[in-house]
Amino acid sequence: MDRFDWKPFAVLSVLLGYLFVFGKLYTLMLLTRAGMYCIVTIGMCLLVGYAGQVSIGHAAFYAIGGYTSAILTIRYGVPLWGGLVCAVALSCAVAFLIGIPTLRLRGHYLAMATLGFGVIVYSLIHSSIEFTGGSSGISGAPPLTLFGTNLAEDGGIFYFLFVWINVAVFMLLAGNIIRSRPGRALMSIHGNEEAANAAGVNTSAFKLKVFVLSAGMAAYAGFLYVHYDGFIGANSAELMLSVIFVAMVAVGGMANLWGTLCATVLLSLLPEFLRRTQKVKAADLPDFIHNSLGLSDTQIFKLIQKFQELDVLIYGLIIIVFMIFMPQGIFTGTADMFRTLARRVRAVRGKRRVSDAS
Amino acid sequence: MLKKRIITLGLLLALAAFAGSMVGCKAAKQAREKGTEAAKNIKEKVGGEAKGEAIKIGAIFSVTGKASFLGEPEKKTVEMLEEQINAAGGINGSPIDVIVYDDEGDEAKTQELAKKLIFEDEVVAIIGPSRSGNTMAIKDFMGQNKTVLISAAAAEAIVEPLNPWVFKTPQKDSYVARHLLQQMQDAGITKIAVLYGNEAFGQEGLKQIKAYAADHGVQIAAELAYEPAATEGDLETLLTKVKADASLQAAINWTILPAQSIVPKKMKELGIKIPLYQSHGFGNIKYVEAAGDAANGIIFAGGRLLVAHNLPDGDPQKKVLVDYKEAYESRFAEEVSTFGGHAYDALWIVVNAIKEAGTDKAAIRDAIENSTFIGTGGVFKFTPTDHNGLGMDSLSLLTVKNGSFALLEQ
Amino acid sequence: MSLLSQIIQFTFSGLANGGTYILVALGLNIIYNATGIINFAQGEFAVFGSFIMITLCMAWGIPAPVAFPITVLALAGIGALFHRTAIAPLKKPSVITMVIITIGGSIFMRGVAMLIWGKYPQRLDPFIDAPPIRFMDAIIKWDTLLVLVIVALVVAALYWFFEKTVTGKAMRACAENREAALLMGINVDRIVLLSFALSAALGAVAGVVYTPGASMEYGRGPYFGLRGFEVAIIGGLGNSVGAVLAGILIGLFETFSAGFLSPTYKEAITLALLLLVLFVKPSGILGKAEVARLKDF
Amino acid sequence: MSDTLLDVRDLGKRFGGLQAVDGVSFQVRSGHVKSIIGPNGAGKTTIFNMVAGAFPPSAGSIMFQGRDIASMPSHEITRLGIARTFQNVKLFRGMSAIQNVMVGRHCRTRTGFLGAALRMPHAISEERRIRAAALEHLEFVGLSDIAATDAHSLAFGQQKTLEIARALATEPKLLLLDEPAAGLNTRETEEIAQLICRIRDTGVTVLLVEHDMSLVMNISDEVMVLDFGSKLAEGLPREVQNDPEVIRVYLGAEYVAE
Repeated sequence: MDRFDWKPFAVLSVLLGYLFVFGKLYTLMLLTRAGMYCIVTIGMCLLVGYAGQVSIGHAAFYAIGGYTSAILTIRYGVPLWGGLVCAVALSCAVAFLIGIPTLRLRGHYLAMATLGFGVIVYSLIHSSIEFTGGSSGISGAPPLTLFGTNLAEDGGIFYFLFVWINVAVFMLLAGNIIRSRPGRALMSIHGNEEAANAAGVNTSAFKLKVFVLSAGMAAYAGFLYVHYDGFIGANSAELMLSVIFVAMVAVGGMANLWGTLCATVLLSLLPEFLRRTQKVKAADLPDFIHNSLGLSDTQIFKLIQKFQELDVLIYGLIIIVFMIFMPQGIFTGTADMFRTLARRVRAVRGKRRVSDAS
Repeated sequence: MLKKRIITLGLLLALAAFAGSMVGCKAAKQAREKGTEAAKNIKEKVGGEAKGEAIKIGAIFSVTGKASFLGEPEKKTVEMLEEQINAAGGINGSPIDVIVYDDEGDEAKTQELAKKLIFEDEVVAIIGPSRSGNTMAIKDFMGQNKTVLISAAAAEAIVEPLNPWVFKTPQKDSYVARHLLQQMQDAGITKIAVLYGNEAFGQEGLKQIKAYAADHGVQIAAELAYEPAATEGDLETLLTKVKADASLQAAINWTILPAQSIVPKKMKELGIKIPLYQSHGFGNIKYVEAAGDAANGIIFAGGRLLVAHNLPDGDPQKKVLVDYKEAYESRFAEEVSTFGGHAYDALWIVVNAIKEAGTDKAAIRDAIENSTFIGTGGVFKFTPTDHNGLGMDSLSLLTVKNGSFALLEQ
Repeated sequence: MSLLSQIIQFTFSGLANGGTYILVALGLNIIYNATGIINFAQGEFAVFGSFIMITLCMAWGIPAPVAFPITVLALAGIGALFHRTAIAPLKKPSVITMVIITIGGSIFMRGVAMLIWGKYPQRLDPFIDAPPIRFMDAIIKWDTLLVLVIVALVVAALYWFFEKTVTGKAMRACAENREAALLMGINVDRIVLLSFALSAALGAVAGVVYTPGASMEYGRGPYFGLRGFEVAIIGGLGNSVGAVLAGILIGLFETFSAGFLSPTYKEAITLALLLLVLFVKPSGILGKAEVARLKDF
Repeated sequence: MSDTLLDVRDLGKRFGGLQAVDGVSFQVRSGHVKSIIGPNGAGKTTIFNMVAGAFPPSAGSIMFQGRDIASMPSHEITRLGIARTFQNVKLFRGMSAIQNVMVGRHCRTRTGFLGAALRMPHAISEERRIRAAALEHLEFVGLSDIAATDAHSLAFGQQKTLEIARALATEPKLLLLDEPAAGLNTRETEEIAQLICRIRDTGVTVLLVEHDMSLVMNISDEVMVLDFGSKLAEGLPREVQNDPEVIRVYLGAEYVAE
């Protein structure tokens, strides 16, 4: 059970290899973004899923990472690796300072405090126009180069590869962590903090450590983001993004790294699926719709528009449905579903056999 | 021991997959290139010339989300124009295909969509985005990938500093600021308060007012920002501060937010009698409706589209404006706004350039840089150093009379 | 305008805002007491209440005194529906599950509001269309006074409900000790349903008192929710008296900080106040430390 | 005096208006099994919590091997060698039996995030040692066959035993057992009694809170009786059993009168 499981990694590499060769460019770009989110959610999975400490403010660390590196590299000509080090270091330092008082809180209090922290960071970024560019954001961040190649070139297929190799490495490291002493300590905090303390786990130290770790990972993802797009805006610190990060971990089944990975990819692609309907134009609709409904172009335009706006609603709905029907997460949930299905099929077959025999 | 071997195997596999995909990538890239070449060959063989092949033009607007009031009329306008142009035979016989995407006002989304348009849809040029922030997010990117962008957003920063590939159609913020300040100077106003929405548009506006205020002998006594999510109560608080300073002679409110309707209402409520100036963001009749009586007498600078029918017959823009206004209003049963006009201009500028120079991206850019065009925003005269192409005269001072827009009589 | 009249002006707009926050916070408290859940969709109840009121008054021309109770009842129904569809199906939810699910509910309701009422802000005419009271240089709208009266009445009615009626007492018993209430023969499930309905109805009142003479847009929910949380937590989660005091405090603090400091950092300043309270006294200004310890999971 | 492991002096604890523990002093000698008995609410668990560091005492001192541990955090106390179980079992949700016990090894091991993430050689060998030790402890309490089972799906008696195994995994010098027999049937209680004796035989001192009198009287070397937060009696089991005050508290005043 505690053994290293290489199978998902094999599946992942085959999948990535396939996509890299045959995937459409736009798909790769979406997956690149999803990969950056994965790096955030892997850290969040350790914090929220394993250690059981909710944070509804992690977009703040993502933004801090991105902004730090952007400001340093653009305005002060700091080399990229310097931007990276400062981004992660600043984010970790902020997490450390804010974590000391915050992590003493539990349950809803912790959720509210992290939420408050996130909104404060957003509002500071948004209002400090001189420093962060306000809502115009900062543009012109140099693209990430590795061994002399600009990874963001050609729409960034190499960036895709780079980000996902990062994801794989983080999955490996996070998997190693949860299968050993510190991982068990985190799980014990989630299981029962008092008992964990009594069993000799310094729970406050471990909560702080994993909080700082996840903040650092979020900052790293923010760094990857800003040197991919060359731009960062205040949206990257928005409350909604923090919420989505937590939702990704929850839909993934909380203490489940691979589940989190799947949920992150699915939830970040979801708006894209919902947007498929948007290319429909009023004029493209067959005539009989115009005739039979007796609607004018404007009315039909409005109707289409309404359906296009459904995506917000559907997003909310999907989160609710997942939490109600698959609280154990997308991975275990689907597996359970197939198992029940198989059992039913077997039962039906068994009955048939019995009735055949009689 | 077994564990170790499995790990090693896994790592090797991953390495192999990585190496394989690197090789595969090159192969795929070559295949892609070959594919497009092959397609070109086929096209040439079949059609002789690429006649009948649709010319793809990209568009990114904030159709949903916070800035949907910008993106919605823009999208409608572009779709209407596409039909009109194709019905009239397209460009030199080729139909145009305008691919409109919605960025929801989110900069990251704009980035993705711009990439999608350039690399996957292979458009020859892009119009939009609706918002300044979103435009700034792809400004550098467009230059790197050498594709023309004609923004429908106002901020001066889009064309200053100049990016050879980025243009914009809305009048410069500084023109609006100078028009308003000139009017104040004429009216003998010397001390004002500036209210602005704390977002890209408002922040840019404040910058321009500050830059030109001294030239017109106007002193800014107070800079009052409010958040995009500001409530009525917040604005009441701000205006109480305006009211508290009796020496103020006027107030400017610079935003594209609903606050444009709330501020006049609250001023009326609080009994603040000084004149209110607003930005070109006020060019949507819905804001006038929302403000009710309080909107009357507001002075703002805007394009002539809003007063198309009232223009003198000799005005060069009159025909364009009236035609667009009537086509839009009869088709969509709602009043036209200047924002749709910006998209109108952007699309026509691209189409005209393609007509002249063909579908080569660099040729399109050069064609635009040497073009003139009579649009809804004014008479555009682009040059290699002026990527907005509009002068001060592209704007008029407007006001609200009995709930509708009118030219301000001097 | 003298400093004094500015202070008066700020005080009244602060109190009017505070009144709305109090109602949202009380709604949060009721659900929290009955279930231990913080309902992140509480702000959306206010938005729905406001929009329904606007539709009834502005589009259908129903007079406000009639439309008001209809709105409140409609929202009670929506609250009950929310509980039945999103909350009740869960067997043993963890805090995180509940947080996510109510956030999902809030996103969903926002989508519905946008679909029904569109993206543009909608307006509601003032309830009392009379010239405002002038006091020194300050302008006090009649609606502001009406709002304060309504908030006071609602708070009083709630007090009566929880202290004097059997159902109210049963709800309180539930809040104190679920198992014991169950043993006493109280139908806990019905009480929880009722608390959702009541809380949504309070949300409706909050939305309605916020809107007259102002406007409402579909994205306002999180704002109400956030202010509601601040007030509820600063007052001590589950503590109604605390919520009333904290509501007044936050309302005034917000307006005065916007008026005399900078409105730009208003959000950051009020939230910093929340964090300060959480770090120093998580049980809130009136909460007891032990209560907080018992209630968190 | 040299073999006094735990020396508690004038211990007091106040919760708001309630004086839960009031000036209690006692010693626990190395290698002994000492029991604390008393009616519900007498303050037994409160004393436990203070010794284990769950919360600090309001007054008094707790000396463990000559060190004052009165306001130390509980994980440090555990490292010094005091382990505990809980009245209502507190196992870690979502972890198997052996993982629960492995958490007990936490304070005796060192691997951090970095070492674990990179699978450093020392981390791997330490992990192996943790597992081996945990298995040994499971074997000791007789649960080795359910090592991989999810802790929360175990039978109640097994859960209680598992909690003892987890406590033992911290290598305590002093083991605090909070009502280990509560909720168990006679056979299970007998097994627990044997287990406690075996634990004592390995040299671990045991401090026990228990309601089951036969268990207490059979295995204790010394018994202390609490009532309303103060010490009522202390001594050998037989002495305490015959103490009229204790009989009054336990059986009611009329028995004494007889």
